[in-house]
Amino acid sequence: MSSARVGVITFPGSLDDRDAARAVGLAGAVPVPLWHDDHDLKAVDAVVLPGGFSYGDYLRGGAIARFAPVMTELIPAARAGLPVLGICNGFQILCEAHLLPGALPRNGTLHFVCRDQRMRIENNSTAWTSDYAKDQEVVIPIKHGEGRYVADAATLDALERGGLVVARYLGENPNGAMNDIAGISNEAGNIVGLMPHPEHAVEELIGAPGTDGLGFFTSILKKLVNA
Amino acid sequence: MSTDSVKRAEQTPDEPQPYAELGMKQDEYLRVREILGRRPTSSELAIYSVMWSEHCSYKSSKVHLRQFAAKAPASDALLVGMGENAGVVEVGDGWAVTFKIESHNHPSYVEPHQGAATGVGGIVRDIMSMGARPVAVMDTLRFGPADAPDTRRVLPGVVGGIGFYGNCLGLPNIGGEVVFDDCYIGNPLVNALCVGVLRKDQIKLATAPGPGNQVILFGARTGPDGIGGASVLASATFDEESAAKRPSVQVGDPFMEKLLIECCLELFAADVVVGIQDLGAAGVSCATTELAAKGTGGMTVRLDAVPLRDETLRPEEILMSESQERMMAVVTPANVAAFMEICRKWDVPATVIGEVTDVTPEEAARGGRLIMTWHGETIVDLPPRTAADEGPVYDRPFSEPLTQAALNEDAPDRLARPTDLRAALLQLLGAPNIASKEWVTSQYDRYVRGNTVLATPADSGMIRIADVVPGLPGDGPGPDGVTTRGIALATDGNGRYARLDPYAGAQLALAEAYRNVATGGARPLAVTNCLNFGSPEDPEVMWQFAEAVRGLADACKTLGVPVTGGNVSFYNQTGSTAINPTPVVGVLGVIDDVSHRVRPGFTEPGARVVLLGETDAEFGGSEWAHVAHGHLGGLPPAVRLESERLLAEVLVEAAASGLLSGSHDLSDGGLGVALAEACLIGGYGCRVILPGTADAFTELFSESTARALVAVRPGSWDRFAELCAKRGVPACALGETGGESLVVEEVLEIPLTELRTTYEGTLPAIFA
Amino acid sequence: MARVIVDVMLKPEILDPQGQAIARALPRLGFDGVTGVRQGKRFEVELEGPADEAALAEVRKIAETLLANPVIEDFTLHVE
Amino acid sequence: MARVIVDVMLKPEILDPQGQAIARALPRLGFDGVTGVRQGKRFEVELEGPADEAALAEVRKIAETLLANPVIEDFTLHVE
Ligand SMILES: Nc1ncnc2c1ncn2[C@@H]1O[C@H](COP(=O)(O)OP(=O)(O)O)[C@@H](O)[C@H]1O
Ligand SMILES: [Mg+2]
Repeated sequence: MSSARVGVITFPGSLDDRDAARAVGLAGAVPVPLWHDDHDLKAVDAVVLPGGFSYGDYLRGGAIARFAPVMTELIPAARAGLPVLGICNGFQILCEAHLLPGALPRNGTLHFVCRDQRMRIENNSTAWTSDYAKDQEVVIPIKHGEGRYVADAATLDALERGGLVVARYLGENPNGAMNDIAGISNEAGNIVGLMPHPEHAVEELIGAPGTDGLGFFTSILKKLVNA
Repeated sequence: MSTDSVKRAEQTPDEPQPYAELGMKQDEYLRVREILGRRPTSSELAIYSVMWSEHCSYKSSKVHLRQFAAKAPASDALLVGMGENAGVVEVGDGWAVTFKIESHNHPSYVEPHQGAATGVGGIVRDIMSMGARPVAVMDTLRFGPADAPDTRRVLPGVVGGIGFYGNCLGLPNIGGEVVFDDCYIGNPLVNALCVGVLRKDQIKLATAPGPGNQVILFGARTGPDGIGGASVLASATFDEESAAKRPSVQVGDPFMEKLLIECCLELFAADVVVGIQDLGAAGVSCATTELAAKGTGGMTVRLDAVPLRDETLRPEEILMSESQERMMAVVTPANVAAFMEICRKWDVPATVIGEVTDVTPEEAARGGRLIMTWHGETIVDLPPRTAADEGPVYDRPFSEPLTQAALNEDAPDRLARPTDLRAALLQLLGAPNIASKEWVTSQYDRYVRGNTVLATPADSGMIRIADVVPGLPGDGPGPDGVTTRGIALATDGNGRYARLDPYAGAQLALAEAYRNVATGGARPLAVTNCLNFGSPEDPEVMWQFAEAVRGLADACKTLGVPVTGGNVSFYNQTGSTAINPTPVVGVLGVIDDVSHRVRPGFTEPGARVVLLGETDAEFGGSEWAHVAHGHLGGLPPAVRLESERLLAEVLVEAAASGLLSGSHDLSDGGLGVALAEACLIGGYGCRVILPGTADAFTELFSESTARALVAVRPGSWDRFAELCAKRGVPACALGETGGESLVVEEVLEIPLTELRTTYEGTLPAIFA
Repeated sequence: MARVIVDVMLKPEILDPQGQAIARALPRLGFDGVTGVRQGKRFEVELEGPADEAALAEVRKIAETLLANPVIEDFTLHVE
Repeated sequence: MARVIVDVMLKPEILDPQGQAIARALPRLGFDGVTGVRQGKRFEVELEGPADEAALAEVRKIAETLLANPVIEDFTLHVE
């Protein structure tokens, strides 16, 4: 095991925090629990914002969580280059906090959808995707009711031209996301937001078939170790 | 506005009281007066009326349910049996599992979304109150015909509600049922199951020992939820204005429930809880009387201390409120501060509302003493055991329905057999009861918590009990949390079979759930059940109920799996027409190493397709008779418990030895449907020859029980055949997996694409 | 072309977890002085014709049957 | 004690699948004459004190930062 420390934030209503910690651990890094109410990132080397329904998400996914005390530490740190992965609710929080552009309103189908989704990793130069081949096809579960990525035309254009679309749905678009976008990154590549749940595809036996999600966690480990 | 205090009740003995409006019979009311030696206060009347209701007291079912304990097979695994919030069984390595199923039928008809959502919330709190971490939920649903207009209102609402609550709560949904039948129009069934795990030495019970211990109410504030009845009291005893409309519908807050779960687990880990009880039906009335009854018998409660969402609530309403997401704990004075600190961490409001008291021997003999005050006045002074344990018990008359004999004589033999078996199979495969339920299950998170080994569309759900996160402690305290074990769960119930023969029908439900658990490789261990019936006041319904309970108790004994708990739902009827008797049975199994689990369906090419068990011509209550002829008559398939037991042994041992790459049980629709499903689920076709012991129609569609379809790994056949022979389980090799079609030689050939279109198209076409 | 607004709110006696979650968050965000929040829905219904009696009656019916769940919600209606 | 209403609607250019689903269902239910429906949120914010300038400014800030997501939503505010 390496000594790279990856924090996983628990908000009230976070659900996949333990799953994210497990994935971090399986990849060989040290998972460090972080608490929403602490102004303390415990000097971690990277942070995962896990899936779930922070504060119930009754208003909008991530709308309240972005104001948590831990976020007032995380936001400047992320801007300064700390690697951050937002999964599902974590992606929503990153958008609400304006660390990533766009928004994730209700699915076009109006239904929550849980399924093993085929997608393509289009950008393998981020901190979280370097272990994938460019344009590698993977199967990773999605499970969300609010995941339809939207942004204005200029933002979309900037994302596409900057190669900032990290993952794109293949086959039927599950939620009506613009340009089939499943995940994006910032320009520096340290902040990645994803609707799919790579932490549910890290063990053969458990969750989705295969281990296609593990690459997100091994990528960051490699980056931290080589840093 | 005056409060109906004990003093006032003593002074006004003849004041008329609205007991009938509260659903109490006159003799029940008189019994309360006798217990108290005076008329009850309106608050006391509220308590007795809810505690003695059918729902809380099981007054019509108790005399029958006793058989579950009386006939229970000896089981070393049973740690907590019937009578607690949920039963607990030991599963090895120091781990225990608690599980229970409960109905929320009527609320789900009135308001499908919230009714179903709060059904999930309620059963989850039952599991929490045993000291366990809830780890998965299941839902078993019954609706009117899929294309009936009301089904289009009810089903999407119910499914949305279950998904909303379970997903937001973070519990994977690992299985359930969706069944359509005319008899459920106007009376859908929504039964929710929850399973939790705990270290075996950490079981919590609903009890209030230790005089001086504090009674703490925590979780959501109390509002005017589900207290239609209480407004009767308010208006009868007080003025018009307090007769304000009170909703009969409760709204769930899964976020609050999630906080409650984490908060409770931290409270348990800190060892600051002496006794705990969830607040379900009958809310504070139930929690206080039951906690007191199981403790010293003594308790005082300051009802005005209960935190309210609506300050106008009267004491009677507080007592009857069914506000969700509340729990009650008994805590030693020394631990109150630590308790409150943990609640604060999780943002869970908590309030001391009372204290456990000593009782004199005389008081104990009367059933203890529960005193409640309201702004200084005593409004309740009753022996809690009389409310919680000593309710009325009815041995209601029962008699076989007059139509039963004619129903049983109307055997399906007379029905025209199909000439085109290919078309017949496609028709069955696309029928709403058989067709893919993905439209429903894709709305449920089945992966959260990261321990899901099997979920939809497997025959049983399977969960890894505890995992160790590298670098983080296990879910259980200490390194001894390590285990490779898993638990499997399946629920089944066939109302048509039970209608034809309730005794056999209940046994068949058990047999199927038992078989489903074994199919995944788990050893069946214990049983829960939810008995959905019409009105117990109808002797013919009561006969169905008595027969079903007797059948289930007998079968549990034969199979060696004890009933650990369950729930009874009566009055499922529209006018005088009752639903088909629908005993739903849940079976819990254990697998020693989850990596030995067997996946459903044909998951690799070149495996040998083997049919286990014996096939007779059995079409009574079958899906074929239902779909092709709309017919229900004759007798259900024969119950073969000994064969089920041997079959399960074969399946479990074959799984543990790694001989199987796929496995699927035979049930509705028989071998034909099982073959098609195994192809679609696993992704490989197959080429088979029917055994030829009967005609092709019978071999494809009969619903004989104690059968399964397995895919034996290449090279494993000899060992597998030996394993079957040793137990005398008939094993017939039908052919091999592979290819892009389902081929039954000389009978039919259907490409998987066509099967898939038929199988997956039905529900979206109706509900999307 | 007229626009009718339908406001749908949970009945006052029904628990509003959404509003509660917001109200609880406000002090943490440094907002005081708010004693409660309730969250409901707002529908903008565009009519082909004018918002006359008949049209309003029709929208009221739509509100009753589709936009609001009368078991737990109340609605009000006004022309914009 | 005053009540301020905050109405939040998706920006016109953002697809509103909920409104669309309702609009699509209407003809099937026998309602004609509706050309479009949009669904938004309505918040009732109860103030401790009066709805004076300062209080309104505070509610506006709550709306901006929390109740509405400016990337996709617009809001309006009025005292009831
Ligand atoms: N069909 C049944 N079979 C076995 N036990 C049952 C059945 N119905 C109810 N019980 C048991 O009776 C007790 C009381 O049931 P219930 O009132 O549903 O409990 P709770 O109030 O905790 O939900 C429980 O222990 C429950 O398991
Ligand atoms: Mg209980």
